[in-house]
Amino acid sequence: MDLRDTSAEAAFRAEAREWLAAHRPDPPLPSGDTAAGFALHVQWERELFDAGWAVVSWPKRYGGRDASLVEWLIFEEEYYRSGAPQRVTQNGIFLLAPTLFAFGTQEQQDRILPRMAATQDVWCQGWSEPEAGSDLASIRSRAVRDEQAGGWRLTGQKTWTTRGAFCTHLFGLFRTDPEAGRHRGLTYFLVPLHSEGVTVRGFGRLDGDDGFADVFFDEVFVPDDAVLGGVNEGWRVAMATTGSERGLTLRSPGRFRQTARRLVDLAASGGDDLDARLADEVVQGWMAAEAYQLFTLRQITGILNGHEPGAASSLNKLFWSELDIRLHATALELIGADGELDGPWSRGYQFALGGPIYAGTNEIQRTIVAERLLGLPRR
Amino acid sequence: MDLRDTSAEAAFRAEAREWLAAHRPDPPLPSGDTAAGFALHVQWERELFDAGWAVVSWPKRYGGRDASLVEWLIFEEEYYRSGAPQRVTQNGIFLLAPTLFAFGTQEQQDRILPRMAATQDVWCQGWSEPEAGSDLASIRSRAVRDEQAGGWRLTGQKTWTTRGAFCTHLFGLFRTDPEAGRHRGLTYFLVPLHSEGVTVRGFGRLDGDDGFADVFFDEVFVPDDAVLGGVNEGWRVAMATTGSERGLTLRSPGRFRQTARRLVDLAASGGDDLDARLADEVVQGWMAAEAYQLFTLRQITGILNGHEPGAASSLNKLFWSELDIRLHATALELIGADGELDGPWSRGYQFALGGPIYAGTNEIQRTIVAERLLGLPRR
Amino acid sequence: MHFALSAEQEEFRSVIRSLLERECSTQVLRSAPDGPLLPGLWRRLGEIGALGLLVPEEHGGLGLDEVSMVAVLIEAGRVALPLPATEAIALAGPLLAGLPEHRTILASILRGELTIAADPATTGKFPHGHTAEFVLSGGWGGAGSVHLTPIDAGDLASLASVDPTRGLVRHTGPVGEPIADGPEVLRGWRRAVLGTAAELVGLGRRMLDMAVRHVIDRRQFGAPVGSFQAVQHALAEALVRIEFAEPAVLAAGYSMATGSSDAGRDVSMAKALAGTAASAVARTALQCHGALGYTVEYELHLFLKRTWALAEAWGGAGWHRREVGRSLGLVR
Amino acid sequence: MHFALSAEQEEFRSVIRSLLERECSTQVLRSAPDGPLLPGLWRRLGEIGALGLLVPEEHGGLGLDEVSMVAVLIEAGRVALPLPATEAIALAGPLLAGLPEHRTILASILRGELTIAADPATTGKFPHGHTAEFVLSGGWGGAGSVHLTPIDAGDLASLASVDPTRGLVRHTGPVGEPIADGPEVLRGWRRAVLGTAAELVGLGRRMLDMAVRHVIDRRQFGAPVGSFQAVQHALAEALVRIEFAEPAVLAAGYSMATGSSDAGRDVSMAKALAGTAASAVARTALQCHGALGYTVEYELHLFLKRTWALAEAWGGAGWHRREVGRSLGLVR
Repeated sequence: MDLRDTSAEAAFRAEAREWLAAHRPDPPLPSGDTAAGFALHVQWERELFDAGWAVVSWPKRYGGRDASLVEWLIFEEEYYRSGAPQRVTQNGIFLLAPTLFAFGTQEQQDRILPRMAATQDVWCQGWSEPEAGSDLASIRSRAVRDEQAGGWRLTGQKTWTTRGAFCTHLFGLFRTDPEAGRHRGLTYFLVPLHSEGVTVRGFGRLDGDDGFADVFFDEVFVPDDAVLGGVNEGWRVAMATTGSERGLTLRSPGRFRQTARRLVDLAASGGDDLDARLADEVVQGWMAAEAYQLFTLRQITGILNGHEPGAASSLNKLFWSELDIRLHATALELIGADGELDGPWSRGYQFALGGPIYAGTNEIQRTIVAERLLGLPRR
Repeated sequence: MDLRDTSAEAAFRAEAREWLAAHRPDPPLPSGDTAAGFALHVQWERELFDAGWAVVSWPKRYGGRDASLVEWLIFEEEYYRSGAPQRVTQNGIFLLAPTLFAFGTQEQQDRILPRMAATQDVWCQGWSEPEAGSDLASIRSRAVRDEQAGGWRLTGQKTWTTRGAFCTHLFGLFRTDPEAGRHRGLTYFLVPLHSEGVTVRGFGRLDGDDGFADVFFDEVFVPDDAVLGGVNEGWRVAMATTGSERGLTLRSPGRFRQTARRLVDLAASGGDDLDARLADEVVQGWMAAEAYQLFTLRQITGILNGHEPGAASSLNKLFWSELDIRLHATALELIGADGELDGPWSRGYQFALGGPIYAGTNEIQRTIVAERLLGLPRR
Repeated sequence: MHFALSAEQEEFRSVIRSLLERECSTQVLRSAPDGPLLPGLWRRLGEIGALGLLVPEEHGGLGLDEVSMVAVLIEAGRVALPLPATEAIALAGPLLAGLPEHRTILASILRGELTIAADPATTGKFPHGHTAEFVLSGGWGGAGSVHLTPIDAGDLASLASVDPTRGLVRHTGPVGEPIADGPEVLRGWRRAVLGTAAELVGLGRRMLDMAVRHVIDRRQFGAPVGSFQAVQHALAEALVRIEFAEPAVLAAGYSMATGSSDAGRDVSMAKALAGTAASAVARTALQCHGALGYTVEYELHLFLKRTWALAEAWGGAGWHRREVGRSLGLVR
Repeated sequence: MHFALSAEQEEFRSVIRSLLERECSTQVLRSAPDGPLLPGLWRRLGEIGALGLLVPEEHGGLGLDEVSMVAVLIEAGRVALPLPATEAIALAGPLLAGLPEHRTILASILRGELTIAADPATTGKFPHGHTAEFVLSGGWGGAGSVHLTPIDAGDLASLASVDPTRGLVRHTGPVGEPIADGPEVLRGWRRAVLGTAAELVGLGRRMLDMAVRHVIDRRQFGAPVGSFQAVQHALAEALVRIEFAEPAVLAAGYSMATGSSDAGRDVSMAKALAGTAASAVARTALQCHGALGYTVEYELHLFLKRTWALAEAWGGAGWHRREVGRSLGLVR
């Protein structure tokens, strides 16, 4: 057991910290979930890429640094610690990319990953449909084979697509075999949103930003190389992605530790007037963020030793989503009536409330934990 | 709206308070869930009866005072406020008696109620069986018709029977029609425990007292007048009783308000050292006890206006069981390491932990609330 | 002992409810703070006497008590009424009723021609600022004086609130004349706290109703979402929260109406219980709606946001629990 | 960064686990505090070196560190070992190791021939009093001195504990000689707190295992109880609790082993998280067992009661969270 940075890790950390301190946007960028904010975020992410920080864990040939998983975690930690913004590229880099590395052809990887790393393409996720939320397997959007054109025609609707109105590409599941049962007969497609027949309609999220979109497909043609991981193999391929989403890669501990530090500062700024009950709430939030960090370090050691987290990523999801709400709710209690004002804590609270819903509701995660980790019987 | 006592209610309250102040056991009795303690409790309950306080809401001819529901509540309030002990007769008086009043024949009422009121007979409840806990309808104990003898032969096992080792009689469900489905074919029987073929084995509850018993029936004969409410009608009859059990009559607010008062005193006894977090916990517990009182007053007004609480008694059960745990857990936190010592708070905590289990687990209650009060669909 | 509204109170509540259901749809709510239909709705509330329900009859009011006020403001909460009803009913009406020099203002309020805002902490930040002509400032915790300030005597700027239908503003300028002191201020504070608690109960009921309707209609995995135990139990707990908060709010109204010496404690308990109940129901309702509830196109967010704002307004749950603790001798 | 036990630590943990599973059945546990098989079990723990694991090799110990201690005491918690292992391993061994005059006592402890109790708050109330020959008193919070008191120099009376297997006593009599001061006391306190946290993690794991096994076996409504969503989700939450407490306990061991300046804070966090996690798991495990778990015939209660006792021993969760708050500058 050794929780210190190795000398290589320490050097990596120092380099990241120094670069971030010099380059992080100051004042902070506006929300990336509006058209104007998104453009500024793309600019920032390109700056990250140019300096080699966009995708540290990827191979050098795709714009990465071949960084280890531990170094990736260190970068995340330093990134959020510096006050740098949430990343509008996250769904591509943290959700699609791991799937591409696992299931993509060489051609797909070479074609897609460098543009993703450089924020030339920005990817959104097309899972949910009006009738398929928690019940992802009930997807109705379909892809019909077009033999003549050598590809597929996509028709249907995706919804609650985060930043769908601003992204250039979408990855998602479509039904290729309408005869096959729920989980079977789905295929994972990679779709440029400028394709003919695609209509995108942005709409408002809880916090007021146009962070959501409906994406309508009307006989949209995509060629065969838009299929990721094999026709009718979509469920298996997607499950690998959702594992990443709910677990480690989407929400690394650095983000919550930074929120916890801000919370401690907020509480300390009140001086001696701090109520002991609220002080205790702050301590509990801070400890939970530390516990998430330590859980993650142990998990990463396990991964390096060859243990895939699998269903354990549901533990991450349950923990970080509740943690994020707790940290923000405590901050709002500290702030009192002024918490009504639009600001980082009230915005952050609203954002945090989505945590138990997106990436598979916490109800779904608890069932996964019960059945797959504890071995409880299915109904 | 008038939350004050009427002058009649005030007089009743004063009389009860005065008598209880003069007669309540001091020092407090030992637990009634041991053989020695039970005997002392029986003595106390007979004293209550002699003074007309055992069953205030019953008709005078059975030993009551024809007290109104509000007066009953007042008596309960004063009873617990005086520091008088929990009642070992409760399952008879609060669970069986309402069912007898609703379903019993005149002969049954005349035969059973006066002896129950006078603590000549003490009744225990025979619901649970080893394979029938939450799933009460899966009862296996059976009653077979004995035409010749003009009665029934009971065979089977009841378990977790509170104070079964000390009681004289048992009421419970037995299967009279083995062909009928789960809820059908059950009959509600009234059984003297000195009958031939009954074997009772007391065993320890969490807190160490022999408060539980297995009751074994081996071809136990009971005559026809041991049937309450009709052959094969047991489920309907029992549901009336379980409604009482989980709701108002088993756990009136007075008991929890008294616990809350003791908690406030405990917290105040520490003086200025009281941590603000714990003070807040105490306040929350105290407020919850008051909220239970106010909920109950409103409920009783509804009952007096002709609205039976029905499934709403599940709300009572959920609330008082969580409240009781909360009050005791807060007290133990105040006490700290000394909470390990056997004492009223540690005993009370262990007792309270049974609350979400007995009288229908809280999981069952939440399902009842969801389906019957909120109208949510069954699976 | 009798814990229920009287037939007259029930009737009044029902009239208000019909009016609000008819004239305060979510479409009207979305148009706040300055939608074209809101002034008419305010006048209708005036016409049926709601805005002066605590004002003695000799001053043009209905002469009702705080129990009636609670009943009416629960209904206001149920539709998230985007108008300063608590300010008018609980605070302005009773405070102005004894003051002949402000007879005209009172009459305008009672007729529903004028709205008035409140800024108990005198921070210059308060809701309904763009539509109100006056603001009652001061009186936090029931202490100090309450002042009547004409809003156009100062400068006004919009503030971005979590709940845009509140019309939150920043007002700077001279404070107007004191109009109340001592026990009047204390009673006014308590009434406003209680009114807010009542609104929170109504909000909680509404959010729970919406969630129940949604999980009955919405199907996933081949069954209504509301048939899954996790959803059923979460909503059952939400009902417990509201069912055990509402009687405390009504009882606090009774304490005030009868001048109980425990009125302060009872009102604080009401606000604390109603605020935490409504906040908990808000979370459950959002979770039960899933992504749908997380959009502004659906209606739930309107009620969530009002709940968040009111839970901290007029003292949050922690503040009021400290008051209760003080009355129990646990907090100095 | 590498967050895992070494192969040697894993091996040692596994040896301890096998020994305890074999020799500390619930039957043995029920026989505590003075069952006939307990002295033999203590000697076996001595023989494999567990009792002196923190004692330097030159003093007859294994010279291991606090990470190994945590690994071993998690196993002790898993069987609710009714012997003062934390007292011997965390406190007595390291404190006596530097003291030539107490060489014989140390040797007897290390061989598992003698047990020693601890009374950090010097209240005269401590567990394992009937079987121990000495008690280490004082050192609460890491301050003051620790004294070595022969138990037979005073009077002893049994105290009824919620957990009868602890052998709680009241001891009155003269306090013995001081054997440690300053940083040694601070380290000893932290080690004992950490050891207790480790036991709580083991208890939590065990109760969760028992609940899972029960709900798989137990059928109601024609299905295993563990197939109902309410039960599944409650147990999932219990697993979350334990999974996120355990790393904090191991990491606090690492902090102590490496002499980190944050060791005090990390140990307090470990105790707070482990105590609340185990207490929460206890409630869930009891609820999942229903009436069966509420009987003393079934085994669950043995683990519940130990959990309640240890959650408050060596400072409860609230106490330790205040320590963390102090280190964050939030509490004075």
